[in-house]
Amino acid sequence: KTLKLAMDADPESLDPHVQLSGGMLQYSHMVFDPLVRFTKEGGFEPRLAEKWEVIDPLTTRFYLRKGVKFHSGSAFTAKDVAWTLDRLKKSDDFKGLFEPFTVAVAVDDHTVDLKTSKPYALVLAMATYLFPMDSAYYTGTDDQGKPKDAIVKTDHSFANKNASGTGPFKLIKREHGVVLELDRFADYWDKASKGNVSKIIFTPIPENAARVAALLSGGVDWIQPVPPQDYPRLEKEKNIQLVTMPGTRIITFQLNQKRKPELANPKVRLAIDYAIDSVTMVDKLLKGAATPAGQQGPEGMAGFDPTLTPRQDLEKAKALMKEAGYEKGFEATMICTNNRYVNDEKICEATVGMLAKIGIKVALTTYPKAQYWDNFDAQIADIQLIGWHPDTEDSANYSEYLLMCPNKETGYGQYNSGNYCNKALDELLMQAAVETDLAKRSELLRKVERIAYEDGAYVPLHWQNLSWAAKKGVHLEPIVNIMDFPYFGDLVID
Amino acid sequence: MSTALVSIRNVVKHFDISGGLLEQLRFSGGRPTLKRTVVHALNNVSLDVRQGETLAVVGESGCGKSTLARAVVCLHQPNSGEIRYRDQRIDHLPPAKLLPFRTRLQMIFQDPYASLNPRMPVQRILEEPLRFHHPNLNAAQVAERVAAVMEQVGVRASWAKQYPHEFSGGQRQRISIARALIVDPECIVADEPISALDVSIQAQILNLMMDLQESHNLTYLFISHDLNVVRRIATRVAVMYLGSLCELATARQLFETPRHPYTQALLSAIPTLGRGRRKRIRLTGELSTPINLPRGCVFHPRCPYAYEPCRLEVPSPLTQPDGAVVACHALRDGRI
Amino acid sequence: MPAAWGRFADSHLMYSFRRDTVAKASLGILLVLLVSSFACPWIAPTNPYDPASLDLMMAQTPPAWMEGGAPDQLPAFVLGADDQGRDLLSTMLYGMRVSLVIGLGAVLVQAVLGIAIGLTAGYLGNRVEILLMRLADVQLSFSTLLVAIFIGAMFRTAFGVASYERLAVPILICIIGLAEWPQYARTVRASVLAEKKKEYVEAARVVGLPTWRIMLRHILPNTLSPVLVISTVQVANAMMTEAGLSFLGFGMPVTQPSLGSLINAGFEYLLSGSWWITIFPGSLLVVLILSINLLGDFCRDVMNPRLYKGM
Amino acid sequence: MHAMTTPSPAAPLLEVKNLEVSFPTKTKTLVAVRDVSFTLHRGERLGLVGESGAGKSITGFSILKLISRPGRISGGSILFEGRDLAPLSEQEMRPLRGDRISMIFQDPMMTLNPVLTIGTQMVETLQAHRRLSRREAQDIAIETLRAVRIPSPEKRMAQYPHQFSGGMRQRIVIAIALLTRPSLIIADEPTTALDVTIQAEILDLLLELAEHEGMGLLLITHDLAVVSQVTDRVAVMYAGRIVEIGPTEQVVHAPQHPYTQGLLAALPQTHAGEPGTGRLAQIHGIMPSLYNTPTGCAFHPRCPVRIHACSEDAPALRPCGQTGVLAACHLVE
Amino acid sequence: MIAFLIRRILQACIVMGVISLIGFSLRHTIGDPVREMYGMSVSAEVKAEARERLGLNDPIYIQYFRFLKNAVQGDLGNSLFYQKPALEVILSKAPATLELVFSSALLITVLSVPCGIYSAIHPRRLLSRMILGVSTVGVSVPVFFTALMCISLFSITLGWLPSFGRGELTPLFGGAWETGLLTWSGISHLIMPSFALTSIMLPLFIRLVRAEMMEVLQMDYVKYARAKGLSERRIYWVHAFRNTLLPVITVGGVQLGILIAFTILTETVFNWKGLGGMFKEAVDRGDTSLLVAYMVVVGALFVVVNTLVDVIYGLVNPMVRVVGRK
Ligand SMILES: Nc1ncnc2c1ncn2[C@@H]1O[C@H](COP(=O)(O)OP(=O)(O)OP(=O)(O)O)[C@@H](O)[C@H]1O
Ligand SMILES: Nc1ncnc2c1ncn2[C@@H]1O[C@H](COP(=O)(O)OP(=O)(O)OP(=O)(O)O)[C@@H](O)[C@H]1O
Ligand SMILES: [Mg+2]
Ligand SMILES: [Mg+2]
Repeated sequence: KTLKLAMDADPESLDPHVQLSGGMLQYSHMVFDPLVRFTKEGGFEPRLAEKWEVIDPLTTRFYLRKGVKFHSGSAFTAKDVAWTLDRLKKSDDFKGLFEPFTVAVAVDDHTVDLKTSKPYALVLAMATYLFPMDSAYYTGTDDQGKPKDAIVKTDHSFANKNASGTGPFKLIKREHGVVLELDRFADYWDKASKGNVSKIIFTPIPENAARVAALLSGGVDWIQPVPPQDYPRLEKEKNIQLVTMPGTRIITFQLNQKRKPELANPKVRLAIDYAIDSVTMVDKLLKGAATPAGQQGPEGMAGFDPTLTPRQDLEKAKALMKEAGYEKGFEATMICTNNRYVNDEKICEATVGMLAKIGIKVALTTYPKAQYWDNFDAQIADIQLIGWHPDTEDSANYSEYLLMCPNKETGYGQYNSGNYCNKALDELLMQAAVETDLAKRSELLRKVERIAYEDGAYVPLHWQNLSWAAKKGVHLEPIVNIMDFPYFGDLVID
Repeated sequence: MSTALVSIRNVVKHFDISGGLLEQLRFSGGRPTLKRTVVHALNNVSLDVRQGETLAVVGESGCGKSTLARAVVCLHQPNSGEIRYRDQRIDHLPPAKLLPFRTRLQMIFQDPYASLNPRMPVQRILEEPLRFHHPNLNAAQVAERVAAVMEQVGVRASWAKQYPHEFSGGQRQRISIARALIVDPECIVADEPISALDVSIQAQILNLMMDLQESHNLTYLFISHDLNVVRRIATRVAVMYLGSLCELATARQLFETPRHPYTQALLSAIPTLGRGRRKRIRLTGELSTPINLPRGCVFHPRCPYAYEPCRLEVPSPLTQPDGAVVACHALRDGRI
Repeated sequence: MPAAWGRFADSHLMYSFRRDTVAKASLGILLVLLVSSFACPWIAPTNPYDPASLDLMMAQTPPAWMEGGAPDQLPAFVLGADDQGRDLLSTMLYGMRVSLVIGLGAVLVQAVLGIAIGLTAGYLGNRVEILLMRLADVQLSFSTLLVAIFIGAMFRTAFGVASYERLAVPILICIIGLAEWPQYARTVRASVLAEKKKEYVEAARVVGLPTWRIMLRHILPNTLSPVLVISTVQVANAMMTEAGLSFLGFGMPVTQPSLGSLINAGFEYLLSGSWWITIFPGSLLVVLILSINLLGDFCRDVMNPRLYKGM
Repeated sequence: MHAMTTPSPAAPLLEVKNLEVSFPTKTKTLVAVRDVSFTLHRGERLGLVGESGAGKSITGFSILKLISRPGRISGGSILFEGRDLAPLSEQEMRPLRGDRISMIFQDPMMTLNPVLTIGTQMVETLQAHRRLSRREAQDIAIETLRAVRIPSPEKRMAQYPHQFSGGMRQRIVIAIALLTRPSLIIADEPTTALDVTIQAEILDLLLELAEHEGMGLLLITHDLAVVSQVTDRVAVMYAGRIVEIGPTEQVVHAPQHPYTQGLLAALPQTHAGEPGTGRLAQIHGIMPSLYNTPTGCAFHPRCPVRIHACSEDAPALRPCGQTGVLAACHLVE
Repeated sequence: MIAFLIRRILQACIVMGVISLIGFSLRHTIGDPVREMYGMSVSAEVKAEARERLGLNDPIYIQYFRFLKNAVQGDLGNSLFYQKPALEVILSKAPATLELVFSSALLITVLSVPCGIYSAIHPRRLLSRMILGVSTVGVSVPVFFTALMCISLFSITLGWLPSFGRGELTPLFGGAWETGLLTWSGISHLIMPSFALTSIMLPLFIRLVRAEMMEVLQMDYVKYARAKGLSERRIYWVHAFRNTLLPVITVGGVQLGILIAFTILTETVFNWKGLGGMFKEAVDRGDTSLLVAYMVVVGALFVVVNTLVDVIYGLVNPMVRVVGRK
C-alpha cells in the first residue's frame, strides 16, 4: 500500500549525520534503524540491539541482532556500529551529543561495547540516535574522487545523495525539497512488524494551509504537523483522524536582566509571569494544541514537579509591580519569530496585550527565523522568545542551554539570553550530569525546576503539542510518539 | 557687409542618431565595428541676414531649414562654423552669457497648437519672458506691457486669463508672435509661421507680420516652403537643398531669373491659378536622404544638367555679377 | 480659484464623470471609506492598537447576529472579534487607515522619485537617460517583494527593535516606494519625451529660461495627467503589495495590523469556521481597492486610454 | 451586385442631393454638412475646396458611407450610377468600396498600413472584389505600379511602406485606387502632405490617369491653385455648405460669392506683380465653429458686403447669369 | 542580428553584474545560513568555524570578487541547503516556474486578445462592460486570496482539482526538463495556479489590448482598409490587430518579468516546486548563495524575455527589424 505523506519540510540530507534536526531523525527512522528506540511510553525497545547490559560504569554492552541486512545487501555487524559511532563523533552536529562517548569496541560480529569517559546516565537514550550505517557501502571514494564517508553540509557528497541502512524503507528517488520516494525493503529483518506500507511518497509542503488543504482534498494521506486552528475543521471531517500529543518543546520568554535593570528585580519577573495567562493563550490561540507549562520539562521527564503549575493572577501581578516600585510600569522591547513555532507571532502579540495590563508597554518586532537567531544572540531586545526541545529527550538539557550562567568556554547557557545566573542552580546541574542513579538525578533536577520557578528565571508558556492527521484507515495512533518520530515501518493501512 | 545683423558662417550641423555604444555595434566581415548614423542636416551654410530685411529660406521638407533657424537662436550648437550677431560670436556662449542676445533674437514656431504651453494662461505665457529678462519690473508695468503687446498683435487683452486651447489657430499664432515681441527683439526667426493655417488666416498673419516689421523695425529670418508666400514677403530668398545652400538672391532676381537648376525646378512646380502653366521641369532620379548624402553636389542625382564635376566636388557658392550667390558647377562653367 | 474650479467643473473629465454611474458610485464608496478610516479614533468602538484593550477571552467571537456572538456588548463586536480578541470592526477601520496611509505614502514616494528620475532622464537624454533607464530595468527585474525583503531587513537593523514598531509605517512606505518607482519613471519619461518635442519647450529655451525651470515649470505640469492616472492604480498596487508582504511575514507589526495583515492573520481560521476574521477585512480591502481601481480606470478611459504601467 | 441597375449613359455618375451629415454629441447635434448637392458626370473632374473644417472630407467620406461614429447621414440622397447609397447597409456598401469607387487619402504616411507589404495591401484589395488567384492579382498589381511609374515594381511589392518616400507612397495609394478600374475616385487632399516638386508630379499623374481611364474624379483640397489646374468644375464649401459651384475657369476668374472672392484675393500669388510689396487682402475673423453657426448666411459676420437679409435667412444656391455658376448669396442676381 | 544579440548579451551582463552586486552587498541582511544548517544545540565554535570555512567572514568585497571570478566560469556558488551548485538547483526548478508562467502567459494571451478586441470594437455593449468590470474585480483581489479561495472551492469542497504540487511529470530532453504538460494529472495540477497567476495580469492586458485596438481603429489606415472594401474580419485581424500587437508586445515583455516575480506568492500557496517557492524557502533559510543566484538568473531571464520580445517586435514591425526598440 502506498502512503502519501506531507510534512512541513523534508530531510536536509540523506546522510543522517549531516544535521541534527527533527526531520533528519524522522527520516532516519524510515531508512535506518537505531540500536534501540523509545516506546510510546518512554521506555526503550530493542531494535538492532537485541539486548544490552552495563558491564562497568563506563561500558555498556549491546548484543546485536543476527541476520540483519543493509539495503545494499551486505550484512550488519558490530563493525558497522563502531564505524558509525566514529563517524558521529566527526559530525559537527552530533559530536556534542556524543561527547561523553569515547569509542565503540566490536567484541565480535554481533557484540559491541560502548564506552564513555565518565559515568553517564543517558547511554541508552543516546543509543536511540545511533543508526548504524553500512560501513562497507560508505567506504572508498565516489566517482568524483571524494571519500564516500565525508560529512558535507553544503556541497556534494556521496552520503548526501545515497543511503544504505537497515531500515524498513529503501530509497528510490529523492529530489531535494520536492519529493522523497521510499519502497519497502524486501529483506527487512523485522518480520514481526505488521507494517504493510509498501511505498512512501513524501512531499514537503511548508505552507500550513496548503498542507491541510492537501489532506482535505485527498492529495495526501498523512500530514504533520497540523496547524491548531484547523483542528476543529479536521475533527469535524468524518474521513479524517487527528491525533495530538503533548510534546517536549517548551516555549518560553527570557527576560534580559542585563539589558533591562527592571527585569533584574525578581518581583518584576514574577509579576510578568503572573500577568501572562498561558492557559487562555493555549486555549484561544492554540486551540488547546499545547499544554500550559510552569516548568521546563513536561510530565514524564526526569525532574517533573507536579506542584509547579502555571501562574496566572492579574491582581497579584499588579501588586508585585507596585511592590517593586513600578506601579506605573515601564517600556520594554520584545522580539519573536514569526515562522518558527506554532503561532509564535500570535502568542507574542497576545503577550504584549497582557503585559500592557500591568503597565509594561512592549514594543514587539517579529522576524522570520532566518533572521531571528542572530538578533537573539545579539540580545537586541529585553524580552526574547525561545522554544527548546532537548535533543537528548532529557530535562537537564533544557537548563544547560537556557538557564545556566552563560559561559563561552563550556558552552553552557548558550541560549540564555535572559542572563539569569544562579550558582546554586548551576551546581545542581553539574551534579546531575554525573549522577547515574536515575531517582537521585531526578530529585536534583526537580530542585532546579523549583529554583527557577521561584526566581521567575524565565516565563514558561507551554509545551507545544505534536499533531498528526491522516485519512481514516491509516492506523496512525500506534506509531506516533512524543518524540515525533512516527515509526512508519509499523504503519498499517486498511 | 557691415549691415549684417546675423551672420551665419560655414555652419555645419550633424545629428548623431546612432544611440549608445552598444547600439552602434555592427559586424562587418566578422569583425566588430562601431558604426555611427549621422544626419547631415546642415553642410557648410553661409548667409547674412541684413538689418531690416526679410530673408526667406525655402526648400523642401527635411532640407535643414528648421535646423538653420534653431542654430541661429542657439537652440542647436553647430558642429562647426559660427553664428555672429552684430559681429559678436554667439554660438558657443554659455547660457548665462547668451541672455542679452535672447531679448534681441526671438523665434516664432510653426505649429500653433504645440508652441504654447497648454497649462499656462495667456497672461503667464506672455509674462514669463518679460519677468525673466526684466526682473525689476513691477506687476503693473508687466501687466501694462502685456496688454500693449496683445493689442499690437490683435488679441483682446480681456482674453489674458484664457488658456491656449480656447483659441483658434490664428489667434494662437498671434499669441506666439506676442510672446516673441514682448522682450522687444530686433530680429525674429520665424519657422514656417503660417504653414499650418488656412489661406484666409495666413493672409491675416502675414499682414500682421509685415505691419510689425514696419512699426518695430524688425528683421525677419523667414522660413517657409511656400514660394508664393515668400514671393510676397521676402526681400531676399535663400534656397536650400539637403542641407546646402543652392542660391541666394533678392526676391525679384530669384523669381524672375532663377539660376540654380533646383531653383528652376522648384519655381516651375508651384501651382498657379488657372490652366495656363509654365512648362514644368521634370526631376528624375532618386531622392537622397541627409543620412546618406551623395558625394559632390547634393543635387546632382536629380539634376538635369549634372556632369562629371558635380559627382566629385561640392560646388562653392559664387557671387554672380548682380550680387546673387549660386552654388552650381554648371553655371560656373557656363553650361547653363 | 473659483474660475479654476469652474473650468474643472466644465471639463470633459467632470462631464464624463457626471454621466458615469460606476465612477460616481466608486467615488462615493471611496469617500465613505476614506472618511471613516481617518475618523477611526472617534467612530471606532475600541482602540485595537492599544494592547491593553486586547482581551483574549473574546478571541474569535462571531459577529453579533450569529450564535455565540456578543450582542450585549454592542457597538463593540458587531462584526465579531479577531483571533486576539480585538473588536473586528475597529481593527478593520484602523487597519484600513494604515493600509491607506501606506498606499498613499508609498505612492507619494514612488511618484517623487519616479517623476524626478523620469523627468531628468527624459529631458536630459543621452547618457543620463540610458543610465537611469537601465537602473529602472534592473529594478523592475527584481520583484517588489525581493526589494522589500532586503530593504526591510536593512531598516530593521538600522533602527533597532524599540523604534521599529513606531517606524513600521514610514519604513513600509519607503520600501514600497523604493520598489516601484520605475513605473512612474517610465511613464513620466515617455510623456516627457513627447512633450520635449513640442515647440513650447523650445520657445521657453529661446526665452533663455534655465533648464531646471523649463523642466519644472513647463514640462512637469504637462506630464501630470498620466501620473495622476497611474497613481490610482499604484495606490491599489501598493496596498496589495503591503498585503503580500504581510503574507510573507515582512509587513506591519502584528500589534498594528493593516488590512492586509489582518487578512493573513485570519486566513488560518478560514477552514476552521471563523470565516469572519478574514472575510470581513478581505471584502473591505477588495472593495477599497476595487473602488480605487474603478476610479483609476475611469480616469484612464477619459484622459488617456493608452496609459499602462511600464510603458 | 444583383441590385445594380445598369447605368444609363445619360444619368450622371454621381448625384448628391441635399446631403446632410450630423454628429450627435454630448450636448447637441452638430451638423457638419448641410444641404449639399452636386453632380459629377462620367469622366468629369470636380474640385471641392474650402477651409479646414468646412466639411469637405465629411462630404467625401459620406459618399462611401465611411463617416466615423457617431456621425451619420441624416438627410438627402447619394445617387451613384443611379442608385441611392444613403440607405445601404455596411454589407451592401462593401462591394462598392474600392471597386466602383476608390478613395485616396490625404496623408500617404498614415494611409498605408505600416506592418503589411505593399504587395499584400494591393493583392488584398483585388481579392476582395475579384475572384483572382494570388498570382494573377500580383500581376495586375505590378502592372498598375508600373503605370504609376514606380521603378522595378516586382521588387517593390515585397517592401513595406516605410521603405518608400512620401511621393512614392502616394503613387502607391493611387495605384491601389486604380487597381479595380473604378468609375469614381475620391481624392481627399492627395498632395497636401507633399513637397511642391512632388506635388506637381502627383497632380500630373492623377490628371493623366483620370483622363486616360475616363474616370470621374472628386478632388478635395483647400488649395484653389491645385483645383484650378486639375478640375473641370469646382465647388467651394464654407461651414458645411456649398457656397459656390461652377466651371473652374469661371469660379477662379470671376468669383461670385464674397467668400470665394475673399479667398482668391487672400492668395499670395494673386497680385503676382511686385514681390515684397503691399499687404494681402484679407478676410477678417475666422470660420464659425459648427457648434454655433450664425443664423442666416454662415459667412455674414465676415462678409464685407453683407446686407440685412444675410443674418436672417440662409441663401440657396442660385444660378448667376449664363456662366453656369451657382452661388449661395443674397447679393447674386 | 549577431550584433544585436551581442549587444543584448553585453547588456544582460551589465544588468546581472549590477544585480549581483546589490544582492551581494545586501545578503547579510537576509539572514545567517549557518544558523539553519546546524541544530540548535551545536556549539557556537563549531558554527563560527563553519562560517570561516564558507568564507562568510571575509569582507564583502573579497566575497564578491570571489563570486564574480566563479560566476565568469559559470559557477554561481553552492546552495548551502541543496548541497549542490545554485545554478543546478535553479535549473532544476526553472521548468516548473516556466511552465507555470508560460501557461499563464498563454492563458492571458488567449483570453485578453479576444476580450480586448471585442470590447474595443463594441465599447458600449453590455458584454464589454462586463468583461472590463469582472477583470477589474479580478485585479483587486490579492493573489493569495484568490488562490486560497480556489483551493477551498475546487479542491476541498468540490474535489475537482488537486490542491498542491505538479502531479505526474514526464521527463524530456533526457530528464533535463520534467514537464507536466503531457499528462492529464500534470495539466489538472496546473489549472489553478496558472489561473491565480493569470488573474492579476489579465485585466491589465485586456485593457491594454482594448485601448490600443481602439486607438488603432481610429487610424487612417483602418479607415482606408474599409474604403478598399475589405471584410470586417480582415480589417480587425490583419490590419488593426497586427498594429495593436506592437505596444502589447512591448508592455507584455515587461509584465512577463513581473509575472515571474508574482510566482513567489502563487507557488507558495500551491506548493508548486518552482523558482518562486524556492525563493521563499531560500529566504526562510537564509540560503544567500541561492538567493543571489536566483536574482542573477531572474535578471538574465528578464533580459532574455526582453530580447525575445524585441525579436518578435521586429518580426511584427517591419520598421524595426532588429535594430532595437525605441
Ligand atoms: N534633433 C534632431 N535629431 C536628429 N535629426 C534631426 C534633428 N532635427 C532635425 N533632424 C534631421 O535633420 C534634417 C533637417 O531637418 P529640419 O527640421 O531642419 O528640416 P526642415 O527643412 O525644417 O523640414 P520641414 O520642412 O519638414 O520642417 C532632417 O532630416 C531631420 O530628420
Ligand atoms: N468624428 C467627428 N465627431 C465630431 N465632429 C466631427 C467629426 N469629424 C468631423 N467633425 C466635424 O466636422 C466638420 C467638418 O470636418 P471635415 O473633416 O469634413 O473638414 P475638412 O473640410 O475636411 O477640413 P480639413 O481641411 O481640416 O480636412 C469639422 O468642423 C469637424 O469638427
Ligand atoms: Mg521645419
Ligand atoms: Mg479634410
